[in-house]
Amino acid sequence: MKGIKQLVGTAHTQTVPVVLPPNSQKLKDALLKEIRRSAYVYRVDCGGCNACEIEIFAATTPIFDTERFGIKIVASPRHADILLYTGSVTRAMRAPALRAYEAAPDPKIVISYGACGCDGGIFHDLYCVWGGTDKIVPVDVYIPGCPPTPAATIYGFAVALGLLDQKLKSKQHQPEAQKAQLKHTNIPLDIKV
Amino acid sequence: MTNNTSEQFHSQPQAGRIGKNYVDGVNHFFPSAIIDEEWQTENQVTITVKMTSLVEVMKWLYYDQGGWLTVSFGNDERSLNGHFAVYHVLSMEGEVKSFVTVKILVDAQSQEFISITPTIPAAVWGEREVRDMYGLRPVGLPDERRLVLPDDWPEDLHPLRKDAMDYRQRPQPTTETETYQFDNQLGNDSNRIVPVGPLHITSDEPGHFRLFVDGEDIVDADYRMFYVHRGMEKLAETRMGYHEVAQLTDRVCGICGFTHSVGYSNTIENALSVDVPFRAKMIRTVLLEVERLHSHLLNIGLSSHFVGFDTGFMQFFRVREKTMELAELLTGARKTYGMNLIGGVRRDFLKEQRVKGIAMVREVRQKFSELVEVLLATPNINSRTQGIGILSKQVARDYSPVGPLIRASGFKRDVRIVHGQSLEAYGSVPIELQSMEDGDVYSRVMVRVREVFESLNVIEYGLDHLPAGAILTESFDYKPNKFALGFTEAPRGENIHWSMTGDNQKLFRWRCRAATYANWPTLRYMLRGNTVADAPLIIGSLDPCYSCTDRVTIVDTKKQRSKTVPYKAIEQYSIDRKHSPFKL
Amino acid sequence: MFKLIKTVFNTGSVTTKYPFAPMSVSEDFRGKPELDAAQCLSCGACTRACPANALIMETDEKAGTRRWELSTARCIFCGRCEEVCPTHAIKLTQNFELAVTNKADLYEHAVFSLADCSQCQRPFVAQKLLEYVLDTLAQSGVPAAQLSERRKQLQTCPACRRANNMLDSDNISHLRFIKEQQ
Amino acid sequence: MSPLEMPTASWIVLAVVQALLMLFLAPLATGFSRVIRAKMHSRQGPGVLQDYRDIAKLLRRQSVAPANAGMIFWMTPWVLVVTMLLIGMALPTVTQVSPFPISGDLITDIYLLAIFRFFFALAGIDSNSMFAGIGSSRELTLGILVEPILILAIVVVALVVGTTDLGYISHALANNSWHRPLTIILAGIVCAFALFIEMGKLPFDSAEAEQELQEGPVTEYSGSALAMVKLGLGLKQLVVVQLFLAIFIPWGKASSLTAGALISATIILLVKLFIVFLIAGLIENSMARVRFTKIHRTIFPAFLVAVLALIFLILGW
Amino acid sequence: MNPLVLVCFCVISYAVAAVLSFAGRHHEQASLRLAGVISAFGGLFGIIAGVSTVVMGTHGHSIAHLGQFFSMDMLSALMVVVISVVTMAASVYSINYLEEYFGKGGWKVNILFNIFAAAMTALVVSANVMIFIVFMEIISVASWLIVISDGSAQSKKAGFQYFIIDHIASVLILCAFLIVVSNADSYQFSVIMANPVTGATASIVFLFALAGFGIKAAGIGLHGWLPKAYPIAPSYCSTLISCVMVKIGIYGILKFAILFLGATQLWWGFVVLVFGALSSVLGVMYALAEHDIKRLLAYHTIENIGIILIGVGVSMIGIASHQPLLALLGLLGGLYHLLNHAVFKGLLCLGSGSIVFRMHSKEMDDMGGLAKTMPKTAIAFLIGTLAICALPPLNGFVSEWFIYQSLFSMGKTGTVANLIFGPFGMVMLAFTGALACMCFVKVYGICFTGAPKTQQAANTREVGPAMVTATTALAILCIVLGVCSPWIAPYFSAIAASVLQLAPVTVAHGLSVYPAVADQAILSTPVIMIALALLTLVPTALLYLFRQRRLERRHQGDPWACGYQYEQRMTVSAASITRPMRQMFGFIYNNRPSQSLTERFILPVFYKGTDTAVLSGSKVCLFCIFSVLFVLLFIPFISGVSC
Repeated sequence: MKGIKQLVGTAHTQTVPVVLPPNSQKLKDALLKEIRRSAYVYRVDCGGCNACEIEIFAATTPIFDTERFGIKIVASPRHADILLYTGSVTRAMRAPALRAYEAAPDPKIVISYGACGCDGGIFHDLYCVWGGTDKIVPVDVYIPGCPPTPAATIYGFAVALGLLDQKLKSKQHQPEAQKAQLKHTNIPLDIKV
Repeated sequence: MTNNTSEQFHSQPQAGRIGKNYVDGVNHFFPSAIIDEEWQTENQVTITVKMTSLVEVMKWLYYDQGGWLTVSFGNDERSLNGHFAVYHVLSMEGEVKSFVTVKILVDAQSQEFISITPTIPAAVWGEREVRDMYGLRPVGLPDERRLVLPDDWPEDLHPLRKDAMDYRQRPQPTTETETYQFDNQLGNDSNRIVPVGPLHITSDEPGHFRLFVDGEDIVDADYRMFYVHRGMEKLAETRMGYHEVAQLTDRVCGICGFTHSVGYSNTIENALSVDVPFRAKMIRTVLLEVERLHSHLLNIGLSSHFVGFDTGFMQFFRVREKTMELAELLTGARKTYGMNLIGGVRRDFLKEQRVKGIAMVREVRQKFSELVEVLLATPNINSRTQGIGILSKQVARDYSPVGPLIRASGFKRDVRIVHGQSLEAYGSVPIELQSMEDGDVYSRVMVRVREVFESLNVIEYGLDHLPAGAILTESFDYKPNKFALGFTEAPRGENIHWSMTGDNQKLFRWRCRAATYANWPTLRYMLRGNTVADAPLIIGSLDPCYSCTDRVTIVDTKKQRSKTVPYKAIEQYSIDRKHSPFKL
Repeated sequence: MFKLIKTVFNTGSVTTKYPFAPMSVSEDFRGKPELDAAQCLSCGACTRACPANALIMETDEKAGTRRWELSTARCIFCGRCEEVCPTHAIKLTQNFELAVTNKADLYEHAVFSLADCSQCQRPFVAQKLLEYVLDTLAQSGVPAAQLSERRKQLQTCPACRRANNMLDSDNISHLRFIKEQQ
Repeated sequence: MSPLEMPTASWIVLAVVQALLMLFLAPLATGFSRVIRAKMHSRQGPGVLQDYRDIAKLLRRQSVAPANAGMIFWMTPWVLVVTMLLIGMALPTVTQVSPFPISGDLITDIYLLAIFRFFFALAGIDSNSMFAGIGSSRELTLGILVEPILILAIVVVALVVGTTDLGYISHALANNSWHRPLTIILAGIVCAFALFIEMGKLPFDSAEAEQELQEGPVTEYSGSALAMVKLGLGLKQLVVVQLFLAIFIPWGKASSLTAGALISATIILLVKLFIVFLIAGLIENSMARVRFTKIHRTIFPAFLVAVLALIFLILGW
Repeated sequence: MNPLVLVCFCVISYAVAAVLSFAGRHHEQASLRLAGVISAFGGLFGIIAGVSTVVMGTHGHSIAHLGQFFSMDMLSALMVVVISVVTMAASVYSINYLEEYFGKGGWKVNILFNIFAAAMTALVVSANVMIFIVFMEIISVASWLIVISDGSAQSKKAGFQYFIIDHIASVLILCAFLIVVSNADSYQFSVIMANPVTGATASIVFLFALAGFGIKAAGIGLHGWLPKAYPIAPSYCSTLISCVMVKIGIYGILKFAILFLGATQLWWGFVVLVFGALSSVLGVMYALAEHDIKRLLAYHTIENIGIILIGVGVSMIGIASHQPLLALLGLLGGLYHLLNHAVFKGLLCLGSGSIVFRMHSKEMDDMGGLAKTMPKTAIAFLIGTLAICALPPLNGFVSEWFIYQSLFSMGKTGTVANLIFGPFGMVMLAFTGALACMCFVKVYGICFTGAPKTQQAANTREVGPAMVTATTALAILCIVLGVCSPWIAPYFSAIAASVLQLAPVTVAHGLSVYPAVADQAILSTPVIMIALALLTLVPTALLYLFRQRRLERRHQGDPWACGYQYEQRMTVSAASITRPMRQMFGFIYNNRPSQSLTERFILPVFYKGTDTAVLSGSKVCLFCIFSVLFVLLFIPFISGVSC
């Protein structure tokens, strides 16, 4: 079966994402320069709770208006430059999601949207879910949030198109640097419950 | 059996036992049918009935006593009483308003139970789901197709059985492509197929509609849902504690999340008879109405988008942003409020939030009324919405749909008013039921418009008269194997939850039926006879929430009315052959 | 039609200036959870309360470390961790601009060294947690002498303590009461 | 009027320049209607040059199509742009007389529009997708409903003037022969209505109805082919509007090939286009789409009005 | 060299081909192919004869004549060209096509084909009423035998119905001739033309002729036989039937209305115009509802006959109202369309014949994707569809443009009747054009493009070389007739002038053609062709400018079906394309007579509801033939004219 790796015989399996051809990264960077002011987005809903879809609709409404950056939601993956994957890929939606991926012209940018898209969200380890977009297709940009606010969506697109650089960096905390401070030390003991 | 079974059966009301007359009625008309009777709350009773008399009892309660079948589900109680169990929950809306749950025990070896679908078609989805999830075979169920589980799920694995599998196990997919066979009851195979597929731009969620068309006219429609089935019920039983499930239920559906979480909290609170402080109830009521606000605005906007009136879509969404800001002000997040815990809410409305909230509500009311006038004055809106996708009264009575869909067809069904007393603070809030008669897309949109004004009044009243007192009570302890119903009125109709507490600080069984679950089967009848261009509009007017209904199927009515339909089908077929309008 | 044009005309353009001007969110908006490493005791209450397993605690016996990890990807921003944290180490900020290009940036780690049991020399609790408990005891008025004895008891792992109880060893606390009664 | 004969070299150069100018103006026209749509939604909306950026980007994208898409599918973008360029060459937009009269005849233009519709619909069927098929059948049905009205309206005006060459008609209407004002006004209204449908503006854009049919025949196009089809559709809108302007609002056009006259005529033309696209944008955004099966109910009265114009012509008003 | 001699060569070679195919019936491979080649040469002779008379054509009525039975004037020269072009193409086509009929009586069909062609050629050049009627009778018998050649009960019934209708037409024509002959007191056409019938009898004669030849030409209402007979006959013979035999009907109407009766009454012109307009619109409407490709093409013949009749009608109005310019323009448009229709309808018939040759089924919904398996036939068929939809720069457009201009100049004359009927004609023509556009998008879309709908369609392959050369030759002819219109149109104005006995009017100048009045309109198909070719550089340049970093085309996989698995039934079918149209114009389709006149009255008499005739069809037909011959002998006595 294409794209499925068997872990424990046929009892337990795991999906293998689509492999990109080697020079695709160079093509994607070139594409980014071209679609900076005119990006066509196609929304692929892989089985989320549709809060993310409504927030994407909200992002195109007058208050947040993504069209002013040239971002337009199109009706068919044939016209799409950016594929916006939402939802933690349910088993039934894996085949349509892969069909959408093939239907879009190369090179294409894949954005995974919302907690479910990034890493499966609250349903990440369920039996009927493959758990996140990057389990089936190679992802370029992650927009976390459950659901991400329209402002976060616009920020996500700006990062995807390279207009803004990302603020969040992975952090390695140093917990042992200081002792943990006790709380409310100035309250006399006897009235403390 | 005596023939006058249809008029209301009266017996002496007992204090604290609303609905006792139904139990007595069953005893009277069907002696020795009831094995065991158990009361969960003042108006919720569960009667365990013999398998043989199930169909008559249900028929009596459903058709004769004005009951509406809300949900049917299974439960693996082999560890409790050595049997599987199938529950049918009826919301009795005759003179006495209460909930009656009819339970039957299914033998663990034979794993078969009598299906009530031939008499009450609305039960078919519940029973098909019981077959999928528990492997119990409903005898007499017309539709053998798989419902909940995806096409590539192995045949013999039934996830919700306690001993079946670990909730994280992902079996090997059995097929590459979809194998769901669609049946085209009215047309023949000369009809072309229009795939309004899982990824259609107008449907904001995945669901595959197969319209059998001739040219532009829809001959018949069939649909395959369950693209969004994630298996939440198994998750609630395994990994999550009581409070985490409250967060999970917030994410059942992206639009009516809070209604589900209130519904779930009510089930545990009813089961353990926790008395939630009145302030928490009022906060929950206010937030329920805020959610209805933004959901109705969303649907009215989408309806004008489907009709091609994009300006209307954008203007309504502009006003809707104000309601999202209101939600963010009150709860800290635009959509997933995450306020509910068992026993109350975890965040309070401060004075400054309440003042700003009331100002926002007034602004939304003014802008919304302005836009509604514009929408109704738009040319050819009426021609696009009136007389389209009509839901007849007979079909409505058979499949017991809920929410604006049934209120637009003239039935007075709204949990906030019918069962208002036992639902949050609706008893003490000024609200009345909106309904219209002719059941087409236009009247559904109008019902939603009027309900928006109702919600605005309730929110303003709620924020003004917020009672003092605590917002959370934790003075109760969890007793195992207690179960109860929780019900709320979501924007699309009544959400029914049922849960049974387990013995390891986790739920034993949690069942959630969302509003659109009941509305889906009627879609087939609303689509027939319309054109392809109207399909998205009709599907949109049903205001579908696919993920609510990640367990949705089609209702196969052919078998239900076996004696009439074939005649109709033959008559239709004969029309086709001789001088069919399609033939030319 | 003219009514529409009139309403559109006097609403004008309502689009926000967001990416070019900061976006104002309500003050208790639930954004990204931020860990104040100093206060964190690696007690694991937040990992237990998180519905989406975004917070994970792994103890590595051999290396004697306990690793705390926050995955902003999986986080559903519900704020349960903030409510259950005993030392308010983790709080939800108002930061919603979280888009990243590679997935590693979504993860935060903190590594705590474990204290060894005084008897069996095997690590059983985080060092910081032990000191915090002792500070609390000290702050709640336990006399210094008893404190040193309690420290010894606290520094033995539960397994050794259970073993001690069974063998009627000297540090069983109930002996203390008997002494007082005489 | 002097007999028509082969145009001289300078006129042909003007014709070609005029056609190329129209091709480069097409994205501006569609961009402008997108801005009007945005303003009607009371949002900031994209810049006017957004369509240029879109088409430039699409031209560099790979074109993907189903396996069974054949020669017609590949050839249609070319045919769409070329036929509209040819009409563009012949339209008397900036000059009194048509710069390229040999393809400027009224009937030739209507049948060039018919080529556009023939290949656009055929490409929809060739792509084998159901939505494209339904879009094609709608495009053809609209063609059948609109063409008789269009030809009757323009023939009435031609009969008033006495020739079917667009250049001479606009020259005559610009200078003198308004001796049948009522006929011409009525024909103008009907022609505006017919061309509004031909432009595919919202109430009647059933063929590319995004909500219902996923962009109709354009569904399966992508990348550079999609750019060409979008250019073709934009150019068609521009050409159809100028066909209307040339006949019914012909004033302010250069009578000779001098640079000054041409520049002033071009400015006047741009102002006229601005007004027409503004009005079309307002109408388009304040109406819902007409139900396709009921479309002939709205179009049939227009035909009756055209017949009325003919009667006025016969009565000589 | 007298053109009539060439025509004799042509007729003789047909006869030789017929005899050869009869003689060589035992070893059919060689004989039938040789017969095909010989009849092709016959066609060539015919073309040379016709073209030379037209080019050399001096003034005056009959240029050359052979004895007193045959004479050749410009109109008959054109008809000879039309017949010979289609016969030549059909006979080249038959070289490969007859392979299917080897051993199944192919030689019988070929004999009938050659007799049919010879009879038509002879009829057109005949100058004597008796000869005319004899050849007309031979034509109807030969075509009847062709229709029933495959021997099935259904073809026998259709053939029988065709024969009955044809003979009703012959009787009507006989009456018309009877009156005219008795008035002119001679059988010679020249004498008849000298003293035309006047007054009320002229109208009666005109009506008889119009009805008789209308049936032969399959105008609307009288078209019952064409959609039944045409699909059954073998393709290359049915091409002759639908493209050329109907032209004999037109020839008859022209001869009577203009030559014999001088088109004196004004209302005749309007009758022909309205009859033409109705048959063009209704013809294409009924074609839209068809799923069978052959029946569809049959209905399209009716549509094009209608367009020709519109031209003829305009010219008759011109003659009657003494406007020579209008008359010339109308006739020029009509005759030009007559030739064009023969060419592109011949191409479409032979093209559909190739499809049926490979697919063995006429149902359009079984076809699909044939452009990939039969590329050369597909390209030729596409050029045919573009021509029939009258899209510029091809020949269909030029002749329709002339008819538009004639209608326009009719409107310009200013009289109230003209002002009503001129625009009415143009609206009906535009309506027909748009409907034809939809119909042929349906035909080409369903048959050639998209994916094969059945396994049968998947494993079709290109047809034989002869069939391909025939269709491609006709396609090239379509292009040539369209693009070189400035050099061909003057000849047609010369033909029109000679028919109407008026001074020819110049319609072409340099590279462009114009409708006699210089400032009315101008059209130059060669320049349009060149412009279209050159303008393709603009998009190519645009693509070249933006070519860097563009990956090349990726054409594979299924069409996008909203994410669901694509199935074969997710495409558009023939019925579903035209369904919105048929709904909107329901009132035309609902009250359409399901059975033509003959089916309702005559057939029950012989068939009594069963398929096998009560008295066998052939006996009845023999009876009819003898009755007609008997009447022939009687005419001299009835009309009292010496032979």
